Amino acid sequence: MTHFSESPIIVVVGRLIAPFIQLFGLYVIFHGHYGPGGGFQGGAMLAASFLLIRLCVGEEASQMHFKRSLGAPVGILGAAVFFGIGLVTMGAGGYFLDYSLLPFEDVSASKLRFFGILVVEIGIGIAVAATLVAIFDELMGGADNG
Amino acid sequence: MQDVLIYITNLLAVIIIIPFYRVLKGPTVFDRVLGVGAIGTKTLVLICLVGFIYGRLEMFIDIALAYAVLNFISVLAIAKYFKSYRKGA
Amino acid sequence: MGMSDMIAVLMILGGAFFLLVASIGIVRFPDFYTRLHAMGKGDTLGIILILLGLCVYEGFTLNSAKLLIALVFVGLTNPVATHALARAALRYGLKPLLKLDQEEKKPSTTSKSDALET
Amino acid sequence: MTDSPGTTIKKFEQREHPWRGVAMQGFALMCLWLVLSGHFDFFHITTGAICVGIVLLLNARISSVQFFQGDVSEWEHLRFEHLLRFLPWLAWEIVEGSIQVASAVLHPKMPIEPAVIRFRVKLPIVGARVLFGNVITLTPGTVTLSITEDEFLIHALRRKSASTIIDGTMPRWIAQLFYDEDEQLVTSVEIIESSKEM
Repeated sequence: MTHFSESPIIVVVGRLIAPFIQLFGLYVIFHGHYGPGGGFQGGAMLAASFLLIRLCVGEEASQMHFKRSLGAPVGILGAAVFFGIGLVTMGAGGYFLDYSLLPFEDVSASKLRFFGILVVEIGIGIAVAATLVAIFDELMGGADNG
Repeated sequence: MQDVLIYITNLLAVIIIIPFYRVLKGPTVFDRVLGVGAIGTKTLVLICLVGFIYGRLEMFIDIALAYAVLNFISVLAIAKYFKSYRKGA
Repeated sequence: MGMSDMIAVLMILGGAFFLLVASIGIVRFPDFYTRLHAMGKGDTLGIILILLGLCVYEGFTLNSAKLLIALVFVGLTNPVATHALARAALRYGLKPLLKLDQEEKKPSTTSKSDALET
Repeated sequence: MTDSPGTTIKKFEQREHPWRGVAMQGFALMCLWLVLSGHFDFFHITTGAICVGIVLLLNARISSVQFFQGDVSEWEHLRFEHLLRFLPWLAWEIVEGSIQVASAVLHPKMPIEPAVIRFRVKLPIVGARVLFGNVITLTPGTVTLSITEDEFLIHALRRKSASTIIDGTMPRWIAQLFYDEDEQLVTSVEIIESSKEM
């Protein structure tokens, strides 16, 4: 038990609903085909849940949730997924992000397109979430101590 | 039924304007934030009603949920900012 | 128009009424802490009633389950947001206008809340 | 901390099923996914299960940390059969509270006599205090201003509107959600009616 000055209402409810917001963000990423949404919006919702935890329990305790130092590397990883798939399709002789040219032999073009878009959306989502959290951390600059 | 919903949506669009008085007039920053929060929660309902009228509720309800989440977090963030502002000053 | 439609319209109208009252309250109440009452109660009940009315109109479908999720979310977070604002204002040093202050007919604007005016 | 809540906390120190909270959270998350998704084929359910796993892993550490004594394990003590009786009462209280605010707003003279009330309440569970704070905000005429330990500071539109809190009926409703309680729950009530006394 750590000594803590924040109101229990905010801490308890914030930690209670943060997982649900994360799941909602993942849902938006995975269902970009059917409705509004996709990588960017889902990533923003994911970032919102991380920021909620940071606001509720303070900078120090939220390191257990999403580390400050993870922001930039995970953002780069997400961008790398996006560009990796794009460059692979270019290497196979097509345009950037021409999903039907992904190098899997026995999969139909429409399936390739579906999963290609999905993986790219996930990459964008991770990149957006991590970058937004990194921007928030950079803006707070360690000035906030809970 | 559709007509009734359209009338209520128009009514809500008028209701949303009223808290703007608080946002513009103040007198304190917290009054302004309160007004913004009140407008946000009403917007959530308005989005749902518009989705109903267009018959695409499953799409608009996602937008409304995202809006509710962002509204809640923004109010918390502003409250947090003014709490720590005094500590620093 | 069936029975359930009538109930739905009545609930939506009731919700709109409470939203209207909350809006007027936010404008009319004399100080910040009393305005919180309008936000914490009137708004919450108004939204809950309108979403429930839409649920009744929609019937037993997946969409009404989604509406229920939105309802639970708003019902849970609106009081928390109200409390967060109240706590922030209290910590900032914003003094509430209480009964005896009203009787003295003095404005309770302290130097702190003057500094807040922008 | 005069009437130390330590004695009552002992009731909940043993956690027979530490996994129960995680299982409940996972179940709730899976339900949310199924409702949101609306596609019940193999692919979407599998992705849902994977996403729920990711979310549970991400939140495993933060939700096992205790920021207040016993705030992690206590939701397992919620008694659902009491919740069914509690919710209609809460719904009625919300409606009553809104009608009171509406009558105060629409009355031309606006009959309010705001007061700040400070009191201690004996609810040893943090979850109960959180619920109590939210219920205070939703019920007639009162808004929670701050909670420190077991001391509540509330703002009331009228002195009368806080009467159900002071005489202990409302805290008893909350306490009964978690355990049977027959003692006097609210102590050292202090009513402040002038902002100079704050």
